[in-house]
Amino acid sequence: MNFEYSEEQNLLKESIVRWAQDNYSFDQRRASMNNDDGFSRAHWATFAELGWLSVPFAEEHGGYGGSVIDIAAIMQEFGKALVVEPVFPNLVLFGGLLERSTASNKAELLGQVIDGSLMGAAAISEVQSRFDASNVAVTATVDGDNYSLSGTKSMVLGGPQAQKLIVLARTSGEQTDETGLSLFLLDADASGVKCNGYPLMDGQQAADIDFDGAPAELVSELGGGYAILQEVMGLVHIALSAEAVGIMEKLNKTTVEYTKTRKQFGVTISSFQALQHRMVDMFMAFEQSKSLLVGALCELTDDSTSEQRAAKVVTALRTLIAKNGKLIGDEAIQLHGGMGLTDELDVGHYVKRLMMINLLFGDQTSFQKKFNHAAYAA
Amino acid sequence: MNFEYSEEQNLLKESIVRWAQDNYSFDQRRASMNNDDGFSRAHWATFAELGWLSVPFAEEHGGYGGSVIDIAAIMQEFGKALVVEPVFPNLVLFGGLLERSTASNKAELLGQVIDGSLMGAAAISEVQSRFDASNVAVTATVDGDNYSLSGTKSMVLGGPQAQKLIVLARTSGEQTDETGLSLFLLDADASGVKCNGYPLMDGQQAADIDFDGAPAELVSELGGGYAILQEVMGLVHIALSAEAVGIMEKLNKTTVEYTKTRKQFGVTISSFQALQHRMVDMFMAFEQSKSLLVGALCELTDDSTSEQRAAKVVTALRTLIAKNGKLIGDEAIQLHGGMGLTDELDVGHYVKRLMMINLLFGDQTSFQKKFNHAAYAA
Amino acid sequence: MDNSFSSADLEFQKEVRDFFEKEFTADLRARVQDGIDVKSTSVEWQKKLNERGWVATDWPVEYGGTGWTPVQKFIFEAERCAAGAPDVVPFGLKMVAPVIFTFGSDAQKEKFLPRILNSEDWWCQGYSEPGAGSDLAALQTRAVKDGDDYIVSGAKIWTTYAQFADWIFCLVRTGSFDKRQQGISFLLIDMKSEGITVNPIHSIDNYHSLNEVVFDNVRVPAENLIGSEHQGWTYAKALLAHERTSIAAVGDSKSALREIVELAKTQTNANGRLIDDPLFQTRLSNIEIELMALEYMDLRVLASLSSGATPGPEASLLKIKGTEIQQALQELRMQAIGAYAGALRQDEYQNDLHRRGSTARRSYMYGRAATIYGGSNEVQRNVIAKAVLGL
Amino acid sequence: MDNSFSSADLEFQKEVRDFFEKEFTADLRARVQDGIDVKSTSVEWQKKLNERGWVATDWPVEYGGTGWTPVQKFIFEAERCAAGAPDVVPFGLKMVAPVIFTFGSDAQKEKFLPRILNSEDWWCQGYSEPGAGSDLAALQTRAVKDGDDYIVSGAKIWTTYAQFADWIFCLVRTGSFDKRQQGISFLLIDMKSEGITVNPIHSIDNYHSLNEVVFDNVRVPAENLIGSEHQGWTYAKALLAHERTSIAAVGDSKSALREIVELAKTQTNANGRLIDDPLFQTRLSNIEIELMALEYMDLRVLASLSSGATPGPEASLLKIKGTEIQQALQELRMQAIGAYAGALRQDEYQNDLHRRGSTARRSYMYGRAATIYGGSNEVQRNVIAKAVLGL
Repeated sequence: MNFEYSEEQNLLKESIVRWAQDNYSFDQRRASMNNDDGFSRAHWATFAELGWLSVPFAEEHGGYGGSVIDIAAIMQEFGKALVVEPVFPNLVLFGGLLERSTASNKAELLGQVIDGSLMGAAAISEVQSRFDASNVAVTATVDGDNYSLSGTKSMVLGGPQAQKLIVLARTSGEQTDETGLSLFLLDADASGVKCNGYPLMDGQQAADIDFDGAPAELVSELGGGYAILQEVMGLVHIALSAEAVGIMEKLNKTTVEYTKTRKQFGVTISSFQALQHRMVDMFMAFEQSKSLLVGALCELTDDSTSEQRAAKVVTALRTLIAKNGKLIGDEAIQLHGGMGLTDELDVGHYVKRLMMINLLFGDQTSFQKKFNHAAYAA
Repeated sequence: MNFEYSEEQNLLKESIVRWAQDNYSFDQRRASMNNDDGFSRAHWATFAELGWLSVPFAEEHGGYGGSVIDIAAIMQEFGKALVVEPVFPNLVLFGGLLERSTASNKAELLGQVIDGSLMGAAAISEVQSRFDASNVAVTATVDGDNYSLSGTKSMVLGGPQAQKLIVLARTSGEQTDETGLSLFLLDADASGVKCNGYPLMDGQQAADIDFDGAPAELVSELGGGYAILQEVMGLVHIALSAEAVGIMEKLNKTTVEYTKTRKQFGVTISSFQALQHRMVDMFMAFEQSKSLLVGALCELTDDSTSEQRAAKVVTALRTLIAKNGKLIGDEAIQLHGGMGLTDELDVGHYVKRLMMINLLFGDQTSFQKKFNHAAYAA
Repeated sequence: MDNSFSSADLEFQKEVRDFFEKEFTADLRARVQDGIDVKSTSVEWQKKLNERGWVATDWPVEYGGTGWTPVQKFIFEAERCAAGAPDVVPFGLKMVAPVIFTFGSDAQKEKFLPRILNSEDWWCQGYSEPGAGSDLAALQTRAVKDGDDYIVSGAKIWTTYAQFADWIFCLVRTGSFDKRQQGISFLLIDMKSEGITVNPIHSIDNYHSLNEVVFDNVRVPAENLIGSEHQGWTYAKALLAHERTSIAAVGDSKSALREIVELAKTQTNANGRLIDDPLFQTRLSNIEIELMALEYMDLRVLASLSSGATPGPEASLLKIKGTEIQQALQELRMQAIGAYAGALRQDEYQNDLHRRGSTARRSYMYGRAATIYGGSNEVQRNVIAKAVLGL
Repeated sequence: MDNSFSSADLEFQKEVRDFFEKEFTADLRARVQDGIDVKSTSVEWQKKLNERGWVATDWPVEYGGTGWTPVQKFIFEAERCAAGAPDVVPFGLKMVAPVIFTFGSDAQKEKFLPRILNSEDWWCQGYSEPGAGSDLAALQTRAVKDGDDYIVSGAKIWTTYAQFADWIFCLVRTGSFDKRQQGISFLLIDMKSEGITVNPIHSIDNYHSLNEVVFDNVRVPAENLIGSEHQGWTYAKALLAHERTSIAAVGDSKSALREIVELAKTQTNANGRLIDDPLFQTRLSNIEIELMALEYMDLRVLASLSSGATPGPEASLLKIKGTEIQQALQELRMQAIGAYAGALRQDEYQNDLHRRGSTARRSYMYGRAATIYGGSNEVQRNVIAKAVLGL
């Protein structure tokens, strides 16, 4: 029994911490966001150089061969540093699907993801789908040797910068039929593709993408797209949760420090017992979240864990992260008072990333509903 | 617009307050409970004398002709005084059903309820019915001019002292069919009736009652029992809520006073800000509950209130009472520390009555479910 | 006990309802919802209200106010919310005007009130300072007498819409006394005065409504002092109590709730409509039930004001519960919308959810202020602990 | 990172499981559940454990303990809870014994430990006093030296099972110093001593387990003093930290949760089984998810103890969350049972729900103590604020 990151994982984490210390102060981050793309291509190249972009990928594909624990380790630090560069969309979503795809030039493309020369995005959600990824109206129809995509995908994370897209599209069945979905790969600038980008509240980028008979390569078995997506969703939930845990730790630290310096009524506000107890509750919410993350990492890497148990653990984790993220975010702002409302302080930005995480691929209610099903439906 | 009790209602309330001051200190109450019946027959006679037992009944039946507001007014005070005499089972449940019944000697019986010479009980629930009053397995079969009851009723409030019983029994239909239920009246010592009494945690009395071919008079239209019960349930929910509001007020007062005298760490514990804020939350929970009670009283006595709105208001009230009762009860004990755990102090007894109320004819979850249905199912 | 209106009130209700239906046009509504051109839109709407004689709901008739009873005010407010119309910008009409007509000189009344009534002057509030938030009495901005003028130096913060303002009303320190609440004066300052700098504060809702206002030896005529020197705290406190009675915002929360219900009826997937999801329903009813209670809490206070009582610490209770409910609704609205609640507008909205999401996020983020300003909810709890529970 | 047991641990787990299956008989289980004959039932069960050598899980081998690793203790505890077996009565085995074998004299070890091991002496704890609850250092019971004896006067309160006790371990004041924590001594007192009165305190669960123990000039041989005079606070603190590590009660809460799920499968009405009600499910999962997190919090502390760390303030966290979860489960159990949870037993239980309800209510009511005793949750929050957050 051991609930700490390994020495190797700690080295990986520390490399991010050190880089962020030197290159990613809150002001430096803001400067990085002022680039046209909303992030720094130079940083991205550094991420590749330092090997971070290789973490999730198998050694046979030139990757680091990291497990879900390694992914959690780096995401926790990216969360603490509030990195806006599109790590999650590229490594977990696009990269995760690509590696599990049947793309003809998969090895080459993965190599480019790892060396930082290729950015991609996964187009999954649609405007009507809410948190139900099987609700897909975008269609793929056979067009000679190839397929042709039509319809609109929404909230494509990292969409504006993507050179390649992987698209979940319907090849058969009703609009919510899980077995009629397949994955397709195409260039973002292919004919019939129109990308409408917008920033998100956390400073990251997304896009709605219109497909109008765009030519694309089938990169999963026909009807096998949803199964691959579900596999990747396991990583998605862990990665987002780990990032959230990193953010919670940072917000708690910042809040405690602020109350020790802010004076009202002649004393530091950290001396008010009512506020102390609330900060204790924030601390407990963080410790809870971290503990369940660690538990989930152990159980998901244990072959003997049943599918039902894995579903329970993952949905429990995201339910708890959503609940505790909300508590910590709200309290962090409240205890900072007016200062917490300013764009100038980092607090609000951390809170907005936490909130964004709680809107991605499910919210508290939807995860708890799934937990209830996994836990009590038998 | 006016949200105060009327002068007449205040006189009624004050008569209870004065009586309780003189006759119902916590020690006097304990003494009263040491009677064989678990309460004082002498007090009951006083209640009749002071006219309290006539409040809900129509003037044509010799009653005070009180509205639901009058019932709330007295129940709030009975709650504050933590009266164990079976006011609610007799006036609201048994009396409420009796007055709406077709019993042949209804006028005579109501007169006896009002003059205190008759105690009765309503047998509604069964062991399997949980909070679903339509779930009735006790059957009534025609037996000559009369009916004959068979089966077991459970949690009959005031059962051990009852001389007369009104029983909800099945005359047709499946076990949860609402239209196959009728009301029956019989003597508690009729042949084929066996009463197994037990005390409740709040010091009041209940019984499980076995019927083995017991002869009974049909006192509703055939199949009309459930409709009458639903009408009475409107009073039931208001009466219990009003009682709970009275208890909350008392618990809050007691708790604030206790913290002002209890010293720890060299100061009264009322000086700890964390405890102050929790007592503020208790106070707000009480004010909320009281306000919604007042609102419900206004709306239920307003002819223009739709049935759906009335359902919303009543279920909202009991949901809120359950939630706030739990909060106030738990905090009252917690802030009393070890003393709150003793049988010797009144605090625990108030809490237990609050808890009992939240187990009668529905709990927080069941009421909120009904609210959801009334509010969002359209 | 009854919650019914008199027939005169019912008639008034109809009159108000008709007014909103006619005057609060679709065009105005769209501009309000988009939150652009705040100043010109508000002024246009307030002028309409003033034409009808309904812009100053809290003023006595003699100064051009409505002279309404508490019940009439309640009806007007409820109808306003039901119509989705915005409240008037409070700084002039609801905040400084009551101070001027209660404590000001005749000259001040004549000079300021008509221009406020007709939305000719835009006012802002100079109370909080960098070192004086919840602890307002710690304020440091100094006003030193110099002949017939005061020389004001210091800084005010969180000043909403200072960028639009013609005037600011300030609490300034004019003397040192044992009690910090003494020696504070209430001063009206022309924003065009030399030495005033307005520094924008961008807030987490990605908007600019807050500012820092810096005073560098600003010369203010002593005739702009309200009442007596050193007595400003008393005037401000009267105003604060006033500010809190409308803060329950029951009408606005009811509208917000209705909007969420309507939205949840259109959000549909394989499992059916969101509004039919028992877990979502329960999150909604957790709030709706509290809101029903809050409405009657509010009405009870209103009824007691109608029968002549003065606003007391119950205002704190309405503020705490009112803002908690607002924030809970803001959160649930985002959840009902889903991921689009995190999407900012770029060139245009991608679709209706995107548009709704943008509004929802903005009100969530800016809504965090509600539990902080006007006396934080922590301070309100202290007030109740002391004033009501005697702790 | 991994949460798997070694093969040796897995073997141990099987051994423990077999033991409980065989030795914790249906007859014992019934007596434990009914909560009658507490003393004789506990003693009988503890003697069985002692025969197997497993009664003193926290003791070193040299005194007859198991000498188990933290992981072994965890496994034993988990199996005990899964089997529904009771914990040992803690006062002798888990509370005073560690103080005796850590700080006691050889004579004390010889005299007391074997009798504790074999459940021959029943111990109780004399810490709290009427004026010293959360503020334990305010204790007033005095012990004055008189030759080779101490003369003890004062009163202890909330003394669980004092009515059964042969011995009580007490904190008593032996001197006055600047710091109140100084001048406190740790004394073992024979309950048969002259001058001791045990006054029962009936509690809100309608049971009698608590007592007041009054000392009226009780003569106690000085050889019953643990360690040095005036140093009792140090010994007690070591013990308190110990008490808190097992207070998360994960295993017991898991059993309680399982029981609620099973119960909710049998509670059926027109709308189906209670377990299928989404609102009930959600109340359940609110707790279960926190319990899953607590289990890993507990395991993380356990793992750090295994690698040599000493218990720190994280024990406070386990206590707060552990007791909050226990209480939430106690409440939900009552709700799942319904009105019968309010019914007391008279001559007999009317049916199985009545029986379950009685147990549920008792544990709910007595369970309120969990957030009060052993340092109230408020005090635990103060500890975390100070020791962890540095506030």
